[in-house]
Amino acid sequence: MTNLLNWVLALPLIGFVAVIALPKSVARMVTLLLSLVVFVMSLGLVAPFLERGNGNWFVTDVPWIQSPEIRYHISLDGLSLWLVILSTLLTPICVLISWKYIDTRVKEFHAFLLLLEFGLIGVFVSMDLFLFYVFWEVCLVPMYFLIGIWGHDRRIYAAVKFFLYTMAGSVLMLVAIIYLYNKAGTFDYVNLIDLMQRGRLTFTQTEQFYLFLAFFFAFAIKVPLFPLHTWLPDAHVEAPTAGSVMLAAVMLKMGTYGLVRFCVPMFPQAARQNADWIVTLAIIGIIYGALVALVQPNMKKLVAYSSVSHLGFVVLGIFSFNQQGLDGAVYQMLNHGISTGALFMLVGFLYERRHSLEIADYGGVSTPAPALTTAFIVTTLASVGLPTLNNFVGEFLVLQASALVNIWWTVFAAIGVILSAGYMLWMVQRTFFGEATEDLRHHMADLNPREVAAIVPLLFLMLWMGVKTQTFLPYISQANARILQQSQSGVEFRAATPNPEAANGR
Amino acid sequence: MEHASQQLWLIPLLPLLGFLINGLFGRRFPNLLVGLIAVGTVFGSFLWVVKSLQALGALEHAHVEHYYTWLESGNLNIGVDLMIDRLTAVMLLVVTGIGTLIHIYATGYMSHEGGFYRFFAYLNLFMFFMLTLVLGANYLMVFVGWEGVGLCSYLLIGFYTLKKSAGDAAKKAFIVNRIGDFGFTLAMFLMFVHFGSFDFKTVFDKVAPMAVEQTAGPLTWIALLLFVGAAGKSAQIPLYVWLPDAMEGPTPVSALIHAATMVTAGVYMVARSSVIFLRAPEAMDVVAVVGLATAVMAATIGLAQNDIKKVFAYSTVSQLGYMFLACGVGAFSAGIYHVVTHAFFKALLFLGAGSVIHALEGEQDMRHMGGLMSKIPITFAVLACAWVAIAGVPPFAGFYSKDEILLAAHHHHPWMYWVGVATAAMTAFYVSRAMFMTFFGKYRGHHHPHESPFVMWGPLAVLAVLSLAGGWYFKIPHFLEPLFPLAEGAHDETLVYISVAAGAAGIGLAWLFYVASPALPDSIANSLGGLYKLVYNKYFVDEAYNAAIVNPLVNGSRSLLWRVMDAGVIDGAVNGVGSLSRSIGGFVRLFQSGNIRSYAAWVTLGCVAVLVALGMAGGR
Amino acid sequence: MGDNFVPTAADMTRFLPELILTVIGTLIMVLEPLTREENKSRLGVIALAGLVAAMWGSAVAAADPGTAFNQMLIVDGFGTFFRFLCIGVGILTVLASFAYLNREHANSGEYYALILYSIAGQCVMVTANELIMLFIGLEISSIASYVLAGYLRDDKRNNESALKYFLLGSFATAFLLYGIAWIYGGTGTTNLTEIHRVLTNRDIAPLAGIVGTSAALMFVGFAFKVAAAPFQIWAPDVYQGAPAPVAAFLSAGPKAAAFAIFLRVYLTAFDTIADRWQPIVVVSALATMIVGNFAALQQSNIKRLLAYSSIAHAGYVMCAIAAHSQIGTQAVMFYMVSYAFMNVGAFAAVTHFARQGERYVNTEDLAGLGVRQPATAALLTVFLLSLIGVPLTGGFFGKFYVFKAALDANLVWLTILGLLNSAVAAYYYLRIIVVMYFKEPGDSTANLQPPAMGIQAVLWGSAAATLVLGIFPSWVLDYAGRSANLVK
Amino acid sequence: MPSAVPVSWYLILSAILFGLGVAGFLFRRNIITVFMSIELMLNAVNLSLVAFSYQHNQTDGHIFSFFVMVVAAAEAAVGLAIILTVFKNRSTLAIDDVSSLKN
Repeated sequence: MTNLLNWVLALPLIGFVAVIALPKSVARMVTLLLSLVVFVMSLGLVAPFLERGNGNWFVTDVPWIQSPEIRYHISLDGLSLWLVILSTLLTPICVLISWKYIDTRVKEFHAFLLLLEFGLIGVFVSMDLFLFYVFWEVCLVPMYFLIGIWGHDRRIYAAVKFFLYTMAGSVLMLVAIIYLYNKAGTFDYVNLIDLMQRGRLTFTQTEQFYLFLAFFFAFAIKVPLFPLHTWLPDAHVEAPTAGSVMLAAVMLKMGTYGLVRFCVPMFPQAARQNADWIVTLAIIGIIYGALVALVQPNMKKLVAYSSVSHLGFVVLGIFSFNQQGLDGAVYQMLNHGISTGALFMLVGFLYERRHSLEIADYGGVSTPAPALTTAFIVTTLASVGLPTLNNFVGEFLVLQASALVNIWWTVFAAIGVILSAGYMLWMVQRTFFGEATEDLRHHMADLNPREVAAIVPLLFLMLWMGVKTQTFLPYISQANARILQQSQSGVEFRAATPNPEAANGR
Repeated sequence: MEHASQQLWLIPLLPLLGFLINGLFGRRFPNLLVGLIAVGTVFGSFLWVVKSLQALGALEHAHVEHYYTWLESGNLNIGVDLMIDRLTAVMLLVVTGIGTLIHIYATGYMSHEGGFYRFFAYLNLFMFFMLTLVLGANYLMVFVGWEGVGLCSYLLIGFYTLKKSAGDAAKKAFIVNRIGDFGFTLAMFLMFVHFGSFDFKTVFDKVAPMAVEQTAGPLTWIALLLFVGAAGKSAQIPLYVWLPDAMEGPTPVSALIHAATMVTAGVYMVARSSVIFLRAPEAMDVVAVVGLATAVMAATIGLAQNDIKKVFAYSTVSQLGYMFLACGVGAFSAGIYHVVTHAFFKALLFLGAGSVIHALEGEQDMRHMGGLMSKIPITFAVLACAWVAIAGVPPFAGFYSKDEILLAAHHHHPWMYWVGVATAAMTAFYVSRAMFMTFFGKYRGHHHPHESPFVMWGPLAVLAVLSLAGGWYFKIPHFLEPLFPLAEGAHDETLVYISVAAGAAGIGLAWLFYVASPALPDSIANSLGGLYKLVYNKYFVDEAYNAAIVNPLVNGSRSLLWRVMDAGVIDGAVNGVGSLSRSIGGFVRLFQSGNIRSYAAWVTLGCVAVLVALGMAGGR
Repeated sequence: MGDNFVPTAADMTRFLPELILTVIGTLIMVLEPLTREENKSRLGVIALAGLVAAMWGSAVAAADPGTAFNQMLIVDGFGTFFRFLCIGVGILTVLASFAYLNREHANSGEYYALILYSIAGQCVMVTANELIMLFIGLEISSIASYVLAGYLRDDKRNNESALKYFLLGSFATAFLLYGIAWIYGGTGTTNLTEIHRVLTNRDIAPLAGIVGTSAALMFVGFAFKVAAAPFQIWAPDVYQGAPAPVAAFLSAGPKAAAFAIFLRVYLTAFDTIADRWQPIVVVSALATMIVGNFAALQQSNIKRLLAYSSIAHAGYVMCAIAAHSQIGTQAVMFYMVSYAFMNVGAFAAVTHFARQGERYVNTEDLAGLGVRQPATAALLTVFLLSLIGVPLTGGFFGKFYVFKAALDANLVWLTILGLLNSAVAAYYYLRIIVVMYFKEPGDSTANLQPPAMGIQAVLWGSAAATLVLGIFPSWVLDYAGRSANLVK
Repeated sequence: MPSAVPVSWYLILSAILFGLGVAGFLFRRNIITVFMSIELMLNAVNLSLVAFSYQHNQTDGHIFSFFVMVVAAAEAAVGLAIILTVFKNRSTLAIDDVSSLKN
């Protein structure tokens, strides 16, 4: 337990217990301080990457259960590094934005928030499939409660739908994990990859196909990939602001992370053979999500559908199977986390003032609340992929990657970029411009310092990630290069008679 | 790099600084300070441009400066690189020079408006992106500027946030530009696929040895897609619809962004990519035809507009069409030449119009003007300079560049020349019409016109001088010769006379209609009936777009995708699984009748089944 | 038989838990008329002491493993494991019963005595090495539980529950008995090891049809007791009608014992015809899971819901039996432990809020429990999450091991369908959580007293055990693993 | 005793008795009769046990049948008590009337 990663992982859990044990009055403060401490500590995780370059750092590998052998094996590489930091960054921000919003069962709320953080970090650092699955499911419970207790009118439907949808996917993944274990005798990711690399562990085509499918299905639901996305709008609309933020910013990334971490390197052949229809679904999702977002009268729903669209890019990038694609996809995960997280946060600010999520109830907000408007517009612009802001980088890389494989993919996916401007700006216009009603003016205070503190870090990151990509991208790149190399060597090894279709990735 | 670093980054950065200062703290500053910062930073850029150009001398080769790596992934490497060559130099001078003048003008024009600081912050931000666009040494940097100016255009068109029409126009501009950018980005992706780089130098070096494509190949596709981008930004058919609406923005914005600088970015980009275009003749033809068609169509619409800014807006579209015609026929330098002269006279026209509007406290409808010559004489004087320049009266600015273009067109295809001449006549007509309706005859409005302050007409005077002498003084085509070799061919004097005569005819006709016998236009309009209506209503293009694209998209998304597909089919399936499960449950529960004998019957049946399966199976 | 008809000391040691349970049970019956009404719960304390002593007895017996009474009983790891389990369930039941009996004014020694007898019967079952003992243990356990199910004589629901349980239970037992007769007829012995020996020996093995018929008839009996489809049909009515603590007991203790003998008989005596009974178990497992889970979807009565849930869980366990392997046995053992804790815990919570006359047994009656009694609600949530199979709970590892065993035996489709079933199951468990936490507090929880001591003990103890099993499963699993190979 | 009657006859008789018991359970409506049907089934089993025991020349089966009888007696005691309480509460012995717990 001496290394930093263990502490970053353990502190939220300790916090969870502490918040339950401590009196209600201090719950907020304790959570805020603790999550800030975790955030600061998590920044320290970058150190070995700076000093020694890419690799698996902070490895802890101790046995947990003897039979079947399950190990507490965690480590951090360039792929998970920023996702962990994203989680630790957003948790204190979520405490801030819930300061006034959450006024019932404050203690439970913060406890669940910390439990969620614990689960999320765990998902990103687990190097043992079983451990990964455990954390994967652990995330489910706090989010279920966050939506169900503090959500809006249809929260129960949304919470249950969220839980069941995810559960349906993850049980299949569990089957695949057990199958892998029965076949390989280990749950350890590093071991598994190693065995596959050395040809000690091989699958028949059918085996690989079904295993891939089982993992893919679980991840695709989480992403969510069209047509498995319908839980998302409901969950987002009904969740409290902090829930939406965590859900959009980090939880959806569990799915895409899983695709990169597991689906691509472990089942390279199947991944390539199935790339066509997966990419088709991703592209349908991009356009479909954008079109449906275009006509949403409800802000949160609009942002939720925009997530469907944005995450289509991530999937497209992953299944392009090249460096730019994976880099773009991972970068886009972070981008989406920052900008959509911020969007939900800002929509939450509006809701706190006006108690409505219907765009029609707004109009002219820019007059009484210029700072809020500015923040919203900047975030919107990031979201529509304006260069110099973060999303552009990810989308650009993904589209470039897909162009290297099949230019038609790019053509259709890029239509989504056009549409994104449509729905986002339309919402901005209807919400912020025009004449404000007297009633609206009365309710619409501008951002207060607490809200500024919550949003400014994200705005800053949007710009930074758009301009100085070299702060983040090299680590991601190196990790992806390794995954790509693992995935490629896997294909070469197994493809005794090279399948021309699989070879060129189409 | 033969030359030492010129710190080119300072050129865009100064306006950015202005943006940051005004944007963050401007609200607390007095207007004067805000204005000083805004104008000062842009003027600083201008000075730095001049200084750099002096230091760089003749600019025989491009001067490139690399600052840091922006994006690196696999073999994709994009640097934050800036570059100056002769083309850039021209554009830089136009942008910073005219930019400075318009900034000065705006301090006067906007002095009574709310959000003064915000306006200048946006304007400075625009300068930053525009300069990035011009200075960028790879396509991606250009694209950054490209999108950035689009953003600023969006913000400035929608500057009057309380006006719904302004918001709509802004959104429209952004989205239509996005459609163009779609082409631009695809072109870039293809470029990387084929050449593995976005750097101008690398790409062009790889393209240069390639043969001219006789049938559509990658170069043609890249060129066409680039042109789609250019058509979006430079308002060409079919993406021109946003520019007339963009006049919702404050007039200095119209002058700077929607006349002098941003809208010419497309021309700049096509000229910049001339190496590619020259090897894709089919794409060149498309460019030429689209340019010409735009020129004609916009000119006809301009004939019948009553809003003074709309007239000039359609004029801008038309003139941009000319520039593309030039590029399309291979006369890139003529195109850039026209960019420069057009920047002079169109900025002047808009600013002058702004001065008129300012004088009339916001009135834009020409039917409510008239007879202003005596009331605002300075404005009239400067506008008259622009008038002669755009009408192609020799030896003023417009004459030179238009002449170059028409000659090149004739060289390419004579019919293009004749259409161009007709357009020139129309151009002369509608500008003259605007002038006559505004300044001649009797005053038809009810405001009390007053002349603009010096900060406003001062810049106008400078532009007036440039409009008059700019064409003759700046021999752009010669300056650009290292980049764009001049087309050989005899300089046919007759063609020049014909075009000048056409211009003169246009002016004369306008005089006849609007000064000599003002009743004539109405009767002609009546006699033309449907045709007039068509032109007056801009060929119903907006309506057609709405009916053919926007409405089907929105309604289809709402009713088909959202309500039917998402809520109905997909969620229906999901909920269907739920209700199916419940019905299965309900069915299963039916067996639980509560009756002991029926339970026993089930046990017995189960027993028989197991017996059959196990006992009998084993008996075989 | 003649010379060692008198039991030896070793025989008695190996029979110690049953002796203790019977003696204490009888003692309670004797003390019952001598105890005043208000002191009756002291008899419960005696019963608790008896159960603890029985546990000690099991440990003593386990220290000297081997057969007793001419190989009629066998004390091995497997048997001891289930002895501990059944006695543990008894302890939890007794603890949960104090409050129930007090509030129904039905405190009497018989109740405790019957529980002890029933457990004694279960202990006989799980250590039976011989079909006669098996039958006798089963009947001891059953007859006691018939009475327990109808414990409140004047309660119509109790009556009906008891009657159904009794009639159908006896009916099924008759099939079992008939099966025993046939295998005895076929092999000439009732000793499981002997039967196995005869069946593996081609020369003396009876007709396959006789063995099959016998296995089928016995399957009816066992499947009935564990409530596996299509013989699950009695369980919902009986659990719903029986007093809540008794339902807790029935769904954990007798069921565990029944699974134990199911395994012992089918993995020893009928091991040779495994390839014939395996498909039937697979089908039965699948049907059980589907019936249990889907029927539970529409239940509003929590007791009935938990009854269907217990059917579904039996289905999961059947998957491991279908695996027909040592790790399958191990998985069953682990599953039954974790299931006992989470299910008894859940029933204890039901006992608590049902109140006198069990008036509040609908899911809706839990509205607002999360606010009114956060601790109780949280503990019930732990049980429900465990029943769903969320990681870090015992239920998760139970499912994990069960399906791992099934997958190991190449029962891929069974595994997939089983796990999908568990996703369906999540729905109805979640609904209870929904009502507790997401619904506005209603009248039903307004005047709910805090849980009684005994129930508190059960709730906390079971929750702790559930979590421990979910975090350190090895503690139980390793023991199960070492015992599982003794069966074969 | 010479095997004048083959064992299989006993077994067939036993099976018939068992089947009659099952049929009785399924088709009779009086609880007491239903209960008696179960007794019939147990006795059918006893017959089998004794027959098998005789065939194997053992005493195990005989002994087993005594156990079965004992158990049956115990069951009868408990069962009749349960039936009595049911009758007390519902004043009916029709088995179909005891079906309030369902679905």
